[in-house]
Amino acid sequence: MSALSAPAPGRARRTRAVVAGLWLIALVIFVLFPLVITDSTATTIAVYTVIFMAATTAWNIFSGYSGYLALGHAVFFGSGGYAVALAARDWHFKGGWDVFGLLPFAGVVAALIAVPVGLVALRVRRHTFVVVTIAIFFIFQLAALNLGFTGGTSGINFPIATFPPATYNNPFYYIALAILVISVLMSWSVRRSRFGLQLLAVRDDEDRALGLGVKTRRVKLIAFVLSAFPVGMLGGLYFYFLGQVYPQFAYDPLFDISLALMGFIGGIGTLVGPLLGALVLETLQQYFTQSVSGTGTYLIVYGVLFLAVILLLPRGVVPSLAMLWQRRRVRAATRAAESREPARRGDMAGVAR
Amino acid sequence: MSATALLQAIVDGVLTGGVYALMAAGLTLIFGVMDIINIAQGAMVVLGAYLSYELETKAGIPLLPGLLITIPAMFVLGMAIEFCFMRRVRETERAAMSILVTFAVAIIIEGVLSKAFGVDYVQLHASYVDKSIYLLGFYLPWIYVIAFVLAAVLLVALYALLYRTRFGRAVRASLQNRTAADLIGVNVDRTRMIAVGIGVAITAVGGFAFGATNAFNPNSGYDLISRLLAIVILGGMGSIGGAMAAAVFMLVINDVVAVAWSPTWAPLVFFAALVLVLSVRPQGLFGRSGVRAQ
Amino acid sequence: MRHFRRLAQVGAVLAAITVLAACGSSSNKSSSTSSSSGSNASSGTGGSSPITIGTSLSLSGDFAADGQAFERGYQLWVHDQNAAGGLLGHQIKLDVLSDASSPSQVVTNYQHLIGSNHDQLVFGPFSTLLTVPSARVAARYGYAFVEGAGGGPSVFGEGLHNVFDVTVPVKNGLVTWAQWVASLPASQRPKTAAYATVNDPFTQPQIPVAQAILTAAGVKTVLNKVFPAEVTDYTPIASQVAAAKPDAVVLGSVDVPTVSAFVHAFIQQHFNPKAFIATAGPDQGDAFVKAVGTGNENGIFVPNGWFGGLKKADSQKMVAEYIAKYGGTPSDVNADVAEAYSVGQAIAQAVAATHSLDNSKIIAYLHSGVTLNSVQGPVKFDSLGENTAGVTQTFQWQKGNLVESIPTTAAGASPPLFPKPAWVG
Amino acid sequence: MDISGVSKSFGGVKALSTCHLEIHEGQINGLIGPNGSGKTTLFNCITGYERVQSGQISFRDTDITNARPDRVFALGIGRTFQLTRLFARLSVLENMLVATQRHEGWLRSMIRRAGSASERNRAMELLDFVGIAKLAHDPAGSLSYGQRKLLELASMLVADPSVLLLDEPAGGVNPTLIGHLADRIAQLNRAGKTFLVVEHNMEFVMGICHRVTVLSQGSTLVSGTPDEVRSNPAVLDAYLGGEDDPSTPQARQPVRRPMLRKREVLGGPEPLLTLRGIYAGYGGGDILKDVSIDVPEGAITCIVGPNGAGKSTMLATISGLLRPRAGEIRFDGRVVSGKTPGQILDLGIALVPQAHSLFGDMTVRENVEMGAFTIRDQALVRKRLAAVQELYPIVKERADERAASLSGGQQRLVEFARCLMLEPRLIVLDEPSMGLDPQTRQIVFDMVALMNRQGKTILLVEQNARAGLKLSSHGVVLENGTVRLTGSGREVLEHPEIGALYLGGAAAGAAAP
Repeated sequence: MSALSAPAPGRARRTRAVVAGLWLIALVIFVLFPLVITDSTATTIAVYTVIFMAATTAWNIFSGYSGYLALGHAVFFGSGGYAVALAARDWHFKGGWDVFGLLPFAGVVAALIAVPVGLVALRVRRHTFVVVTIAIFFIFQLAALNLGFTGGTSGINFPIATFPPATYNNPFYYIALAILVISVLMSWSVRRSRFGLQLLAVRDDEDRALGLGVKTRRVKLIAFVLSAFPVGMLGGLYFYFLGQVYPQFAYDPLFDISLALMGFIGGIGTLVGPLLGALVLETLQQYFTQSVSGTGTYLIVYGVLFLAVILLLPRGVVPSLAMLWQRRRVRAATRAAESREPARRGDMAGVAR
Repeated sequence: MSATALLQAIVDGVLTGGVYALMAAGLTLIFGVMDIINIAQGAMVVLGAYLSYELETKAGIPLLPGLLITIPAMFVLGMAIEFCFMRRVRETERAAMSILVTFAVAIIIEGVLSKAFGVDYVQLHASYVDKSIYLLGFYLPWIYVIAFVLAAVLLVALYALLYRTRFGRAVRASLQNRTAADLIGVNVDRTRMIAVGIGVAITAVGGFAFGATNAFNPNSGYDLISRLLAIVILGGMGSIGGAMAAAVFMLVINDVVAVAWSPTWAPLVFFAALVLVLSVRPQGLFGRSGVRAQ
Repeated sequence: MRHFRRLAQVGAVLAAITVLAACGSSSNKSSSTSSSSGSNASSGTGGSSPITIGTSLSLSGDFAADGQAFERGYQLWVHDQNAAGGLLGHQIKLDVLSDASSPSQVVTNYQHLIGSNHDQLVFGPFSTLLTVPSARVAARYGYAFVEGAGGGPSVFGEGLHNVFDVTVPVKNGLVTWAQWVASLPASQRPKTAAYATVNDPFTQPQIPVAQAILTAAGVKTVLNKVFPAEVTDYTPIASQVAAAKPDAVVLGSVDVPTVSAFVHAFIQQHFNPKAFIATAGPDQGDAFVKAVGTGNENGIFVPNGWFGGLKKADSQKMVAEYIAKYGGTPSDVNADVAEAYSVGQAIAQAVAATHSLDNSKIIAYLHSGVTLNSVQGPVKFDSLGENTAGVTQTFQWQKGNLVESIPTTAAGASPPLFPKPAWVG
Repeated sequence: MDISGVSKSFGGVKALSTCHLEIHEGQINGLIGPNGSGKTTLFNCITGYERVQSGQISFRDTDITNARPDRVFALGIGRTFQLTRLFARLSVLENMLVATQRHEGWLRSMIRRAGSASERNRAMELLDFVGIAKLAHDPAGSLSYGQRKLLELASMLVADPSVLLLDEPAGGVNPTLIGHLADRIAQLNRAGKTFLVVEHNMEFVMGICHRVTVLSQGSTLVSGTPDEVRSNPAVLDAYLGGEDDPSTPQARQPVRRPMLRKREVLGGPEPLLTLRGIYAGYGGGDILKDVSIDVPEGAITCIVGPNGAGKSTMLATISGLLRPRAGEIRFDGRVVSGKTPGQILDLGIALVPQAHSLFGDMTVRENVEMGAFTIRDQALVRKRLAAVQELYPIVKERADERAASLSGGQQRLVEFARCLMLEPRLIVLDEPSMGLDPQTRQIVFDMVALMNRQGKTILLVEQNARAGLKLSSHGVVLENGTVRLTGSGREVLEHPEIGALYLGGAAAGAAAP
């Protein structure tokens, strides 16, 4: 929740201080993690987790705040990966820190791709929008398979990074963490900015927002491009970490679904929700897959948990908690309201509407 | 590339298009009555195919008679899924929610299938699989004709059901104006449940047709659903006629491109066509322009 | 309504719990597979502390079938090796992790095996796509990375010093067959050939190599199509091939249905090529015969490093054990099993030769140009780690049996059926 | 602002026909008219939510015909919605800040925090101005109906538009709040704001407006000062419904007789339907409060009352679409409250709702046959269909046309035909004449009378009070969700308070002496 809805100035300041403190503590924990826990499995999983936390946060900047469910962000993830891979190959990077220098480039590529994609997809709403994003996603996957320069099915290999094995993951981890911090800051500043407010207005009632002078098309497109940028960088990082990028994995439908799932479990439209969702889900999934051998078993578990979450707390963990707290205040508010206007009447809509 | 090849591609496109039209009809029907996009439709087709496969290989029941068992089975499954999940999807963010819920159903189905059958590709076989008829300078496989005829028959039956029967009226009524439907004594909830059941039941036939012409494994569903979604959206959500037209249109494009240019580019053109059409006509080819009105 | 919803939710939760429990048990199962070999170890002779060999296999996901076959191959080898006294007198324990065919997971897994579990040795995963990222992890730690199913060019393009593929490099799959065709007297030699391959890192590299040889021999290319792996309705492509009426058909396939789809399409189109070779599928024994319909398999070629009926002592021993353990007939034994088994054999010989588990020594030894023995035949690594000694035989279905036919010089090779007999329809 | 010759029609129904309207700068302009006279449609056309088919709208001699809503707003024209629309998940203060216009690049707008200190202060001032500052940090969704109206008004003021279009600002707002609202508007007007107010509450309109325009059948009827308008007979007719000899209550000498308790008045036949102490409403609280009425068998009972009195809610409760929170409904001696619409239908109560309730994509015949949905005996259905076609030739003539292609009046008749298919004992009609031109309206009323003569008991709600009451043997007046008067149709019609109810206190005063 933004500082906007802080109850009273005094309490507001205190709450803000506490919140800031918590963020700081979290950050410190994340910074120290690989130094304290050096086990390579843990750090590897940590890399993935941080990457997904950042990606979900970025996805949330568009889908969470605008209410448009985008299932095509793998387009930006994969394109970022290819951008870095191609650049590193053609400009003969030797592998190591230098490749990280290409990440902003990957982000820009993703953002540039987002512009035309957004222009097309954002013409439609709701179901149609979702399906259009999926269609565009497939277009990119198939293009990557067929175009010559993408290396076809076996894709492109990255130059081999020359980091010492013991601490090999750390550079990737800290770069990912940096991108995470950037995305969170973006998400946070968007949430509290006028722009973000307009975005939320679009989510709640796009037509009325238009009637209040919000340039809805522009706002949506900008948010779309914004959320593409970090995802592109993360793609570059992720596939560099793996050492190769190939179509089916670069443009992976599961990536799209994962972002949505992590977002929804944590609670879309909030700042913390996506972070929480990704943190829990990605970690579980990694450990889980290692141990569960039975084909399909993990699909079933995934699906059932998924269903359970959607049916039990449809708004996600964070908002569900927030709502409980809010209800109390709302009840108070309405009681107050009633006392203020005794003969209050309900909505006159009637069956006519 | 010769004219015959082109002609054959077109005929193939029309025939396979018929099969896709059937599967898409189920999807669009469910959307029409529930305002839910059933991502699981693809997985259900594959499930239907596996049921036929199981009956054929284990129980030795030939494909076509097998349908008499698979169709009711899928019907029940559909109603169950509607009752357990679809009707609980809450109104706000229904689009997003419905997609997530049905996707969950889809991966559960996929998981169950891969536990039961493994992930090897299989294909349905029957005596008539190798037979073909010679016309217009090329051989036309019987299986295509059979699948197409079957699909056509079912589509006609579906049409008749919706436009000629009491139940069909109930469906269309509750689809167009829920309050009014309530007021004339239509049990909207039950109607919806049955409608979804039907939408899923026809995937049994879709599964037969798909499985006889394609090799499939538990995760064939995704490629399928993406094509079906494209078709349904292109045809205009909730419009069965639109879905049929779009299916044939898309599959013909697909096969012609495959022959004239390259099979690897065909699917890309398939989706590009969708995006192109939508950027000009957001409500799809035959959709009422209700898409923007929320 | 209300309490119905409650009910459904409770149901969902219960389901979740039960399934979790189920997966819990299955996870135990997976660990038990490895511990079972462990128990073999303890039952075996000598061996104070067992040697742990780690590997990540695709026990679920796209490669699940091959992944499981590979696990069997590894387990068979572990069993035999332990029976024969293990490595340097230590019993072997296999440490298997599942990677769900996902590159990100395979990286985690090898980090886990090497970094966390400190397994002394590692075996490769299945498929080129997973070998590339995992080989890098191994390289980082200086581990020898012997694998049996990562023969794609992208693996050897890496310039990694530690990767060894005991199987013949993918791209050479069709060479022996192509050379045989080229060697035919001009009168019989096919005039035209059509190439169709699925869009896959295993098949695609093979086509150009074969095409080059045939073109050099004056065989005209009438059709050369790549089709996407997603497309599962092959009829349009197959009819195109048929329409081109080539003498020879080269099909880049990865599985039985692809081949059977083409066979059926050819029958439908009343087209019968003089020679028909498919990169994979016909090697799947009865499954293949069933799919194409008994009789139709007759005359179809398939290149392969190995097959169940191979007349080779250790190979036949392995097949016998396989059948004893998992049932079936020799032709049911997937080549993956032999590939996995060979990996074990190569390592065993290296360890024996170097008298140590020191990976650097093992790597040096494997690069030393020695020729090792494996169920698939001789293994000799070049600087890139490709197996140069191995030659792919080409097998052909003759009267219901898959027999060695090319190179015709090979021991026990039965002359190829040419031209291909007609379909039985 | 000048609106000239604007026309707009949906399907068969003509919402606006060459409508003219000037909004005078610096004044409070009232826009009144019966339901379905196109007031809201006009708003939508002005603010760019609906495209006009012909005519022109200009604002300070810039043409804004069919401009996008955001442009219209940017020009300084703000509007509120009849059913308030807010950003429910944003806090009240955030709702205010959405409208703050600042011409700045998107980058700046992204970095700068929503609402600078000054904007916040301004927002808080405005919230204070409308009296909901205390709720600034509550989610807008939790506000009461009246508070929403106020917030909607305030959120517009943030952008400081020069013209404000208010759609029923007082609709469903309690009297104290209405007074508050009126003061605010007057105050703003003194500060130079121009207003266009659509409102049914005459007291309110007549109280604050400088000029009042009456809309009827989608075109301007009269325009002038409140007094001119009030004293204009045509206006009262527009409300109470046209008559062959137009005359106003003021003209007629009101029949002064003490209001009798209804049971004595409505001796006659046994009541077919009885409501006892009904409380009902939608979420927000009770709309109906302790409503008790009798509907005598074989009679026509008409319920009248101003907008928001709870008429439609009452019908919804009777037909089972809405469960009463308390009280009991008996039909023919059997308790029906709490039954489903289907069950109630089977008992013989058929409701023809206010909103167009035909299935647009079905043919007329199908629609009518749907009426007999619960009958499985096809022979019987055919028999009934024939009978209905007898009564409604249109059902035969246009049998195979899509229902949506019919005009509003025709659709009404088809709806009647449909509800007759079950041969119900009680037919409940919600505003049957709504949005119909006088001739069609007459036809519709004749039909109602005819159905009644054929033995159907009829309960109707009617905006067009005069026509409705004239038609009916019994009248019920509903106000603020309670029964205000009951009596025979004529008694109610001629009761002086009727005028008051519709045209506000002033009119009542005029009628009083």
